[in-house]
Amino acid sequence: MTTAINIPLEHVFFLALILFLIGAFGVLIRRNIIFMLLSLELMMNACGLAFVAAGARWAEPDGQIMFMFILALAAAEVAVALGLVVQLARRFETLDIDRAEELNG
Amino acid sequence: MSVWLFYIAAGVAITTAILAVTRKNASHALIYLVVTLLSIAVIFFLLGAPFAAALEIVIYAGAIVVLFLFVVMMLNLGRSSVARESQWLRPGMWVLPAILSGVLFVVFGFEVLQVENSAKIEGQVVPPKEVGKVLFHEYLLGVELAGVLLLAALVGAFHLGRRYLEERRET
Amino acid sequence: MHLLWAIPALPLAGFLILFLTEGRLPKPVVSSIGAGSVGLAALLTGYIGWQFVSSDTTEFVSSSWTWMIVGDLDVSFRLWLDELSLVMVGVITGVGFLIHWYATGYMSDEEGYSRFFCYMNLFVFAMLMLVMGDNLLLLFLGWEGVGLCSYLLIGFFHKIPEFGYAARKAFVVTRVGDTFLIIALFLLFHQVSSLNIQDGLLFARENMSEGSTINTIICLLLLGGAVGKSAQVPLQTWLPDAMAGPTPVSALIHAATMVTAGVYLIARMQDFFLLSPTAMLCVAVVGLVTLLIASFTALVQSDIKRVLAYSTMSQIGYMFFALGVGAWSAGLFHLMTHAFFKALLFLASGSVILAMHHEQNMFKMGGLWKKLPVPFIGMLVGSAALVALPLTSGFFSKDAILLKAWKNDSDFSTLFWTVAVIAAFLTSLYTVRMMALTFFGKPQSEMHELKKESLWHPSRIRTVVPFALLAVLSIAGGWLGFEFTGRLFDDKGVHAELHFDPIALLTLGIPFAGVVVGYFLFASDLLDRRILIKNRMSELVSKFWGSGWGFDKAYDTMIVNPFRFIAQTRLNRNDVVDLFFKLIKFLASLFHHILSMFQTGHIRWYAFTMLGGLLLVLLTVVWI
Amino acid sequence: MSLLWLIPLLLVAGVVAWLSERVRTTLPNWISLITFIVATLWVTVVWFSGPDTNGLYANWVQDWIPRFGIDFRFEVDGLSLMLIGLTTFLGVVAVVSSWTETKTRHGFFQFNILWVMAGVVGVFSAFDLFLFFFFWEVMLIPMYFLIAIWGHEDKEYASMKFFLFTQISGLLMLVAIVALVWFNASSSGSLTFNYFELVNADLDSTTAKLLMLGFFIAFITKLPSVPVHTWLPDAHTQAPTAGSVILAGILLKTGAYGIIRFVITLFPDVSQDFCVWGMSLGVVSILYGGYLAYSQTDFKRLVAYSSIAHMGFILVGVYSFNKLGTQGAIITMIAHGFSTAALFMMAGSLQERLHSREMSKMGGLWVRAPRMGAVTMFFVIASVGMPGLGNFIGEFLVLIGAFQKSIVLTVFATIGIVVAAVYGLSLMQRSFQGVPNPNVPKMRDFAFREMSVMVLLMIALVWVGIYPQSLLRMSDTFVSMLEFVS
Repeated sequence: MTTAINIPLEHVFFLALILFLIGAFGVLIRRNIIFMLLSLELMMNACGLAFVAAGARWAEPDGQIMFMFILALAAAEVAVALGLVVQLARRFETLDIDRAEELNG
Repeated sequence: MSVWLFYIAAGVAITTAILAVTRKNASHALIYLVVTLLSIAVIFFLLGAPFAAALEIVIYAGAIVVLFLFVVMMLNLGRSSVARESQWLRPGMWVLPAILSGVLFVVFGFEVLQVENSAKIEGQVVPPKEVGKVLFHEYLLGVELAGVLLLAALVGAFHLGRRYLEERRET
Repeated sequence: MHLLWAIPALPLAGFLILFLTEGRLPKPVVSSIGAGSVGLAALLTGYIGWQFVSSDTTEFVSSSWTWMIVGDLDVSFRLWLDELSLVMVGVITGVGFLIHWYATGYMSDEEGYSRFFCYMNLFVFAMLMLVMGDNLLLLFLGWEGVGLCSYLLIGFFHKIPEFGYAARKAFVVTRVGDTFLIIALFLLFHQVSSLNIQDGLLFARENMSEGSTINTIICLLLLGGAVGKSAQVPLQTWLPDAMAGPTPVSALIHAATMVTAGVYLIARMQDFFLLSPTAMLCVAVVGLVTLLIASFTALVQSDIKRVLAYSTMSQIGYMFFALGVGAWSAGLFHLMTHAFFKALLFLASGSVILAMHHEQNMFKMGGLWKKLPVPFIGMLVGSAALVALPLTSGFFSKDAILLKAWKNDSDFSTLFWTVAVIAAFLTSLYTVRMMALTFFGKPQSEMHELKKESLWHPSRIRTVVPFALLAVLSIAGGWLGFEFTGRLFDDKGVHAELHFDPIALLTLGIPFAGVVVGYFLFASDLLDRRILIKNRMSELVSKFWGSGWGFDKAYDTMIVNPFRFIAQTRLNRNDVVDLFFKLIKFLASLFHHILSMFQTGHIRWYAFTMLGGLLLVLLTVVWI
Repeated sequence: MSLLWLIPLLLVAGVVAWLSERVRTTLPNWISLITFIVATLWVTVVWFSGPDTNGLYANWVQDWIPRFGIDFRFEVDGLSLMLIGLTTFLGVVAVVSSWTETKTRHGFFQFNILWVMAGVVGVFSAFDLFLFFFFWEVMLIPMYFLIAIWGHEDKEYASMKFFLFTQISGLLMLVAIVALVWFNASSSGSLTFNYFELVNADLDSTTAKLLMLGFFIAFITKLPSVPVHTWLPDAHTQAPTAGSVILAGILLKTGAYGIIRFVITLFPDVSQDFCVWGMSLGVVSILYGGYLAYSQTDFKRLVAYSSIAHMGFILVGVYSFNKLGTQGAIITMIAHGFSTAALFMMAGSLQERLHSREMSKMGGLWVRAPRMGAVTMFFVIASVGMPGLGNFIGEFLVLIGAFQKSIVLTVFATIGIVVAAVYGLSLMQRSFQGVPNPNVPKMRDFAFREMSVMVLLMIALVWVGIYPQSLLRMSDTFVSMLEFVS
């Protein structure tokens, strides 16, 4: 069975790249931690897209499996990160990530 | 037809992604993100990965983004936060990240174009059954590790949340 | 089976009892243990000595357990008694007992009565081990042991820092000598593969040629050890300071026994020295130089004990001189007689000092002969023996030495003899001076109120009896000596003959000359002594002599002060080597600080650098 | 029952002591004390019951990780038994000396002491290099805790320094061990950590030299010798009394033991060539340690530097490559264990009473506490090298052995004896003699608890001093086995 499309691999990679960079750009410009996390999700999705595309190129399931691992990672990350967000909001009464710079050396 | 569908989905994904990272209202941004994710799901489907597409919708768009929304609502990020966001998003801050992203785009793109004999994706469907077989044979260790990771995240999230509750009770 | 082992065991037992009871015993018990153990040892020595003399054997041996056997090294706790040891053991236990007895009175008012006798008994034990050990390691045990006791007893009044300093000085200076001795032991072992004395002597007789270098080196090293212990030039500086100890200690350790250990050592290793003319010459020269320096120094001292200390040094110089010129028997004979009369002199001076509120300056005494008749008589007899008036013990021994020196067929014999005679003259001079300042003339200060009941009172029996016995020995000891020393060495001993050649008459006359000159100089009013004192030249000379010819000062400037400087200034208290490791630590923390500057806590900055890093990696991959 | 049960005994006793703190705070002390007394008696019984036909007092072999040729391989010969006896005996001393010193966490304190000792016993009896390394580390960690938790004012610095020095040098040894095993495996074809097989390893001389240096540096760091000695004064000074006693009395000996047991036997030829360097390092340690000891004003630090000087004698003895020197080094190990343990205990007692180790705050203490004075005098004299006491025997044998090898170096080492007299007596003068310090109006003298231990140590030193043959006999089998090129 096939959907019978014919897309060059590079195009999908470019799409993944663009999405990744948009995510990265988002991480860099936002001070609100919610938006940073959101951008991170976007970046992870881009990675997953690249994996799936590479898997599809060879018609092998490995790409999808990698995507699933990324999914697990993202779920775990979001759970902990949002827990931290809640803590941050309570302790500093802001979501400004620049205010939480106690980790400096 | 399917090819066009791909490019349309790609366009929607890019547009909504840009919108998602630049919104000032968190709820709006999240909705745009959902649209991005749905577009990516479409692409997955087109690429012959229906299982991944389903997971994208169910878990990403369904579970994770909803989790975000819960937190946003819990923290009550309403109008006042929108004003604060516009204060934070000064144009000066965009320059350096934009340059860096641009350079990265050029370098990455150059790399991608280096791939010789670039093949086309023919959209051969890899059904969930096959994915499952490989997942639970060759990647069994990975599954276990992912399980451990999720457990750790569960414990961590629980811990963070519980302390919050306890301390609030004291005050 | 004879009781040889019991001789050292008795004082050791005394020491152990006194040590373990921690001074809780009442004084009479302490006295009887302290003095009694040595007394018993003396009686036993007499008994064994009589046995020995009347038997045909050349030695008594008493073996006990093995000390250690490693490879060739095989040493045991084995006691060896021959004529030489017997003389020494007799002196140690006999004179030792008398001094202990005297000390029971002398020390009765002092703190640490039990501690004193504890140390004294340990000393007697160690000294006995020194002279009775059949191997050099046992000798070394005694050698170090007496050094330790000397240290402990000099610093007996440990509250006074100067005394502590004197004690440490004594210990360290003699230890320098001991280092020579132990290196000599190493070398001997290297050559002989045994530390047994008799094995060594046999080896020397059979395998060494006369004048062999290695033998000379061994002898010189042994001499180094002897010089340290016997306070000879150049390691003599500790002895005068050692007078800080209680007077019985000075009498026993720093006059009669320990300081003569060097003489014993050389006599014991006779066969080695006989093969090395160079070493013999060195021994003689060391003795002579010490003799002269010490005599001159004694002439200008004001402290009565220091006079006696320098006198001891000079008399031991005589002994070394005797050994050096081959007068072995005479040297040992002089050792014995010197032990008698010098012990007497010290004990008598001790009584005087106690009577004068611990005043030791002779210029503050004077006219004491009426008030302190017993010490006076003791001192008089001792002095007579010291200046070698005829028919006293000192006369016989000194005469024998001088005679032998004259007859010695070395190139320097005349010179040696002349110097020795001059020194004999000086001896009478300073002795007369001491007597004159102390007992004659006008009293210069008040005396202690003498209470009849105080134990140290000069007329108490425990003071008088040791005095009397020592006085008898000082006079008659000479006659005793012929019997003992006759069998010591192959040089036919000392003979009680009177010579009537000019040399003999000269040696006979010198002491008298000294006494007469001394009388005019120090006792009579015929000569104005102020001429001597006022003279600028004599002032300088007396200052130089008085400081012991500047040895102390030289050592202080050359060795002690530089060492102290590098050690005690904060120059290196924290160890330069540590600087290297501190440098490592410094570098590590420097890098830490540099790296931690990157850790700003800004998450977006981290993200930015991560992306930058990614870019760098990519660029590297692309272009390389 | 094999003596090797001592190791589990100590480990279990450690855990029990830790837990027993919940019952009563003094209970851990008692458990620890009784354990060490039992262990000492045990060693004594084994000692007198004599070795088996192979000359061993205990041995036990069991597979551990067969894939890498790692076994549990324990053997106790005369040398090991002597050192194990020293360990258990000093265990008693350490526990008694710190009976009242710890104010917090008594249980954990005793746990650490017992575990250090277990590690040391393991080090002294392991004949599998991996196992040896394992115990080497086991003894390190509890020691670190002892210094870091119960130490004095500068404990963090000292404990970290101690840890880093020993850890880094231990790492070097591990590398050397693995490399040795590797080279042996590639030449003989069997992968094994067994000491008895590695002794016969066929190495070319450059490799052997490098591997030997790896072991050597690890061991001289522990010993310690100049120039890697600088951890010792800090660690000793800051450690609690029990820690100092164990550190000086036993832990330093593991370094010496390592050199004698491993460096010399695994690399005999290279070590022969190395002997001048080994002896020179020893001589430098003697003189430099003595000189720095004299410079100190801190009682404990002075004793610590004197340890460096004494350990120098061990190096000189071992590298003189003859029976005399080696036996001398072994006796020095034992005797130094006794004398220095006592001096550190004295330092601890003084600190407990005066809350200071500065000798400028002492002076004339003999008047206040004559027993302490006499005891200190005894041990100072012992460490100065008085014949009739243990240290002299060791030093004498070392020097007479070294003399056969190098006269010049021996003469320099002998000068060390004079230096020892200088700093030893100055210690005595500055603390116990002289004018009584008016700031110390009274001071509690030694009571039964302290005195009993001190008397035991004195007896031990006198015993080593006048009947060393009993010890020499024990180590003779091992020393005779060493192949000395005469």
